[in-house]
Amino acid sequence: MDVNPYRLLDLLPAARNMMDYCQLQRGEHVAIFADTLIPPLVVQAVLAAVEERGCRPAIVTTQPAGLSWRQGAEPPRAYKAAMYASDVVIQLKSVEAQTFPRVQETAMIEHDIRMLRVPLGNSIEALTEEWALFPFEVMQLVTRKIYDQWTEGATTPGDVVKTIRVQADNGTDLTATYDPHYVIHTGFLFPKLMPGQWNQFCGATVGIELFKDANGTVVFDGLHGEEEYKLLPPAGSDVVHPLSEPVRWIFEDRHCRIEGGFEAELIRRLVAAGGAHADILAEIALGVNPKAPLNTMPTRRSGVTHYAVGSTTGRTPNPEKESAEVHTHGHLFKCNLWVDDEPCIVDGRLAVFDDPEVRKVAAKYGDPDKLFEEAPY
Amino acid sequence: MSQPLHEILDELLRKAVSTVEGRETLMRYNHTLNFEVLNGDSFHVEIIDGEADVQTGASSPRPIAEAHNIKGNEEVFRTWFAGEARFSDLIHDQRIYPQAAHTTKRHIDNWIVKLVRLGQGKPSLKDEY
Amino acid sequence: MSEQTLMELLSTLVEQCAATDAGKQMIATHDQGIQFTLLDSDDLFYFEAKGGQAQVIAGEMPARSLDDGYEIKGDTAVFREWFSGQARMSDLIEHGRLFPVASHTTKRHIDYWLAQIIRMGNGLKIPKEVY
Amino acid sequence: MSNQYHILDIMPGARAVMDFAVVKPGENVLIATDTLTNPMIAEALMIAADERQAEVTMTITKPGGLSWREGVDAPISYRNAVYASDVWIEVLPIEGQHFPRLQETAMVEHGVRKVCLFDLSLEDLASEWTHFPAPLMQFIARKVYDQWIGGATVPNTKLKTIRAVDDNGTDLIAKYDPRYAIHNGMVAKQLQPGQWCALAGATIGIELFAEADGVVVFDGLHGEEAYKSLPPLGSDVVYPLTQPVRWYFEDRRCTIEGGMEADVMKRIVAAGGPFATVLCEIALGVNPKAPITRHPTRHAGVTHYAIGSTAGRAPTPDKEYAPVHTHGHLLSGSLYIDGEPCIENGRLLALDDPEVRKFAEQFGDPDELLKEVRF
Repeated sequence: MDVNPYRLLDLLPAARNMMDYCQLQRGEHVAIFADTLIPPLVVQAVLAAVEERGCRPAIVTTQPAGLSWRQGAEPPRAYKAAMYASDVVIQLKSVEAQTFPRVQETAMIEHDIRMLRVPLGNSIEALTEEWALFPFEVMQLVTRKIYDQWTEGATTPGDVVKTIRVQADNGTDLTATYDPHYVIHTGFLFPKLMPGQWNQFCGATVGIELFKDANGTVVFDGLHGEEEYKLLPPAGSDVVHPLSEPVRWIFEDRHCRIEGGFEAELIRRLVAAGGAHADILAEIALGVNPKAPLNTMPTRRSGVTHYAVGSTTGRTPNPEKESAEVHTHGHLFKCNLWVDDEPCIVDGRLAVFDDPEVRKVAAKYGDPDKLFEEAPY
Repeated sequence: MSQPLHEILDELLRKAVSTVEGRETLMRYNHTLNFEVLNGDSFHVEIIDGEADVQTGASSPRPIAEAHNIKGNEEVFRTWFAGEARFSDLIHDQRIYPQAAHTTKRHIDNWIVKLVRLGQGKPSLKDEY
Repeated sequence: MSEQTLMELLSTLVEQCAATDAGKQMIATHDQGIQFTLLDSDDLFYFEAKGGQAQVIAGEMPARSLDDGYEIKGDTAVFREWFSGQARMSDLIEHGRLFPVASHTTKRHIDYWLAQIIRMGNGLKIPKEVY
Repeated sequence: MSNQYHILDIMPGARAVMDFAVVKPGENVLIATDTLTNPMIAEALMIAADERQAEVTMTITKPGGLSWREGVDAPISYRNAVYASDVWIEVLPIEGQHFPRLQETAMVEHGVRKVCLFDLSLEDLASEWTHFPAPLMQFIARKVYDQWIGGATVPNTKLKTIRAVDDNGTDLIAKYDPRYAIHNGMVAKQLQPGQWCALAGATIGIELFAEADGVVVFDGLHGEEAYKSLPPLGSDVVYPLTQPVRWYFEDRRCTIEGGMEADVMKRIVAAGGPFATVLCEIALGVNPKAPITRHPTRHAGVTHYAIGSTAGRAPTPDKEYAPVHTHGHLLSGSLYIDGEPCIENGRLLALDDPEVRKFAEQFGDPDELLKEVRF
């Protein structure tokens, strides 16, 4: 976009909200990592917000990283050292998964970092929209409630297996079983972000990234998360929506067959290059933000579910892990989702939005009906 | 004969709590950590209100919000406890296997890593410059 | 056991540094004589590196040009702290405890070189590699 | 200032930075900017480093404090990024405005090589003065340095005498220990780990004196944040002066005379304690193309002077310390070391040295390269 109609003041409310998401304490050292695709105005707004909290900011800019499931991306040494030295890292990214995964892991585990990831596409608008003002406290509680539902009854040690089922009118009906130890959250487990954790700005998700079994079909409304998708409409975003024709993943014993038009062909090519385990179900997840824009941030949107095949880098469950250098996504706007037959999404709406405890906390920030009302786009 | 792993961990935690930073760090969470030794004797530590209790065997089952399980071979745990390898590298090199999704227990990973390091008398890496 | 003299301590460090490939390479970076002047003692010694060989010699260094020679002043205890790896050269300079006899830019490359030789002699990694 | 430059116009200046830093493929290069840096300069430097196949990282922080005011620490994230780099390109709004402690540790302990860009505009990077060939500048600086330390040995260093004279009434004689003659990374053939240099801006100087007597009369002042509000606006250089500023030295200490500019200086010095009036610098520039109005201290034959002290290195435990290091400069005049001329009527004699002219041939016509641009 050539014309930028925004001023710093337009971006500051969202930038301040970022500070709430990482809970900055006065005097902390904060590194803002902005790749070369992030508009400078956005970087300045974040810098100003960090400064307002009495922290010591430094901005670090490099070229964008590779996608996390492609191995071997290493940042320059200065980038690493800056990250390790910080108390808090804020990552402004054009594509969500474009990180240096090894460095990030070391930073959090060995160097006590708290991290906030802010995927923005390359648009300034993203920060002027309502989704970017969603209160941390509400998002944390919503996420925790869902996480508790998805892990309910699990113990350590213990080998409880739970069942997740997704059904939608478009032909989707997928049932999978999972070890709840591998349920994933993004830094929203506690009212406070702890060293070693990262969270996603206004974009909590809850998901599973390892399955014992998966059978059935999922039919997508859109795809996301690949650099190649930026060329497809909407241009410049890694989201592809709408699709020229539906893309279907048909699972049998965890492995899937991909059907659809030219978008499906793109996925097939990615998967074909990924080795023997590239077609295994590797993720079912949902978003929790009712205001997240469906076109550009579908995976953050409450009640939207997303799915991946391949595997997830960084952690291996056991020595026999099935590893694939692929983790490719599709998403479904509206479905019903059950965990062990308990409803989690009912006709596209998160059941937890009607939880009395959640509504009580939401009331601190305004009318809960308004806060949980789904944005129309 | 080499010292059993649970004793090594116990000593590391004792040394850690002999420092102010160690005591503060230990207070950070209440959590049980199971160390599942794939080719040896498993052990666990229960940390409650800043008190650490290391025992042999597996802990009794806890809700997963309160407990974590880390799997690996005996020699890998030794390498880590001896300060010869970093936990994050062992995960990356697929020699140690935290039984959790890659985000879920990272704060606990960071916590035990920090406690082990304090027990080894190593400064936090931030201060090395 | 009696404590090593400063000169012996530095000699040992130089030897230990020269025992590794990286250390040898580091020593070979410059030819330089460095006079160590103790403010609280009459002991004098100097470090001499030439053609990749380094040694520590008692007494006053033979006079040479400013390019080839350098002098560092300080108390015995300060040098000991530095040589034993308990303090960094740059901190000692900053705190006004170690006095390089040169303007603040002229010998900084030599300071780095010497700091590294001592660090490597102590078996410490160059901080760049710690991360 | 409206932006009339395209990135292509300033790329030669950005490439010159990589020449001064001697950037090699695979090296980690940090482009350190602050919130006052023109973003296009940052872009150009990143491209130039990338051209050299370096690993590039760019940082932005708030500007540091002036180096002789104590206590300014960099954010830790930035500090460690510097330590981890092979080459550190520091873009500064004012020459001394940086993080001195960080600099010292980075160079001495981590072997970083640094190139500074002091208050360089797009125009500077597009202009011929910043494209002055690095090896030629090194050669000239070395010639001057050799004269200033001529005959000195370690041990047994003897004091040398420097004298500055000009028709405007300047006549200053000072004695110095040549070990404290200062250069900025231009004495060796190429920048070494632990050294820094200024883009196209070598200087040779002395920052510690045994004696100083006489008078120096300035054409301009520079190097204080407070000067930015005096003409030319936005630059830390004050030139021309409404009336001459004079420093009278007796036994190394000076009294300051002059008009309103002298008053600003007197206030700075008054806050600096008992050693704030001690002569602590005589230096010269070597670049015949540096713009006299904005970068006088870099211009060949321009001398600059400071009182107070220099942060970072104490010569002895009894060092006279002042948290002041304030400058004036003299555009023309003559300068002698032990009676031998170094500058004659504003002309840096090293520029006419046959060896320098011969060396310059590899970069173009020596007459053109070494011709002064006096504006």
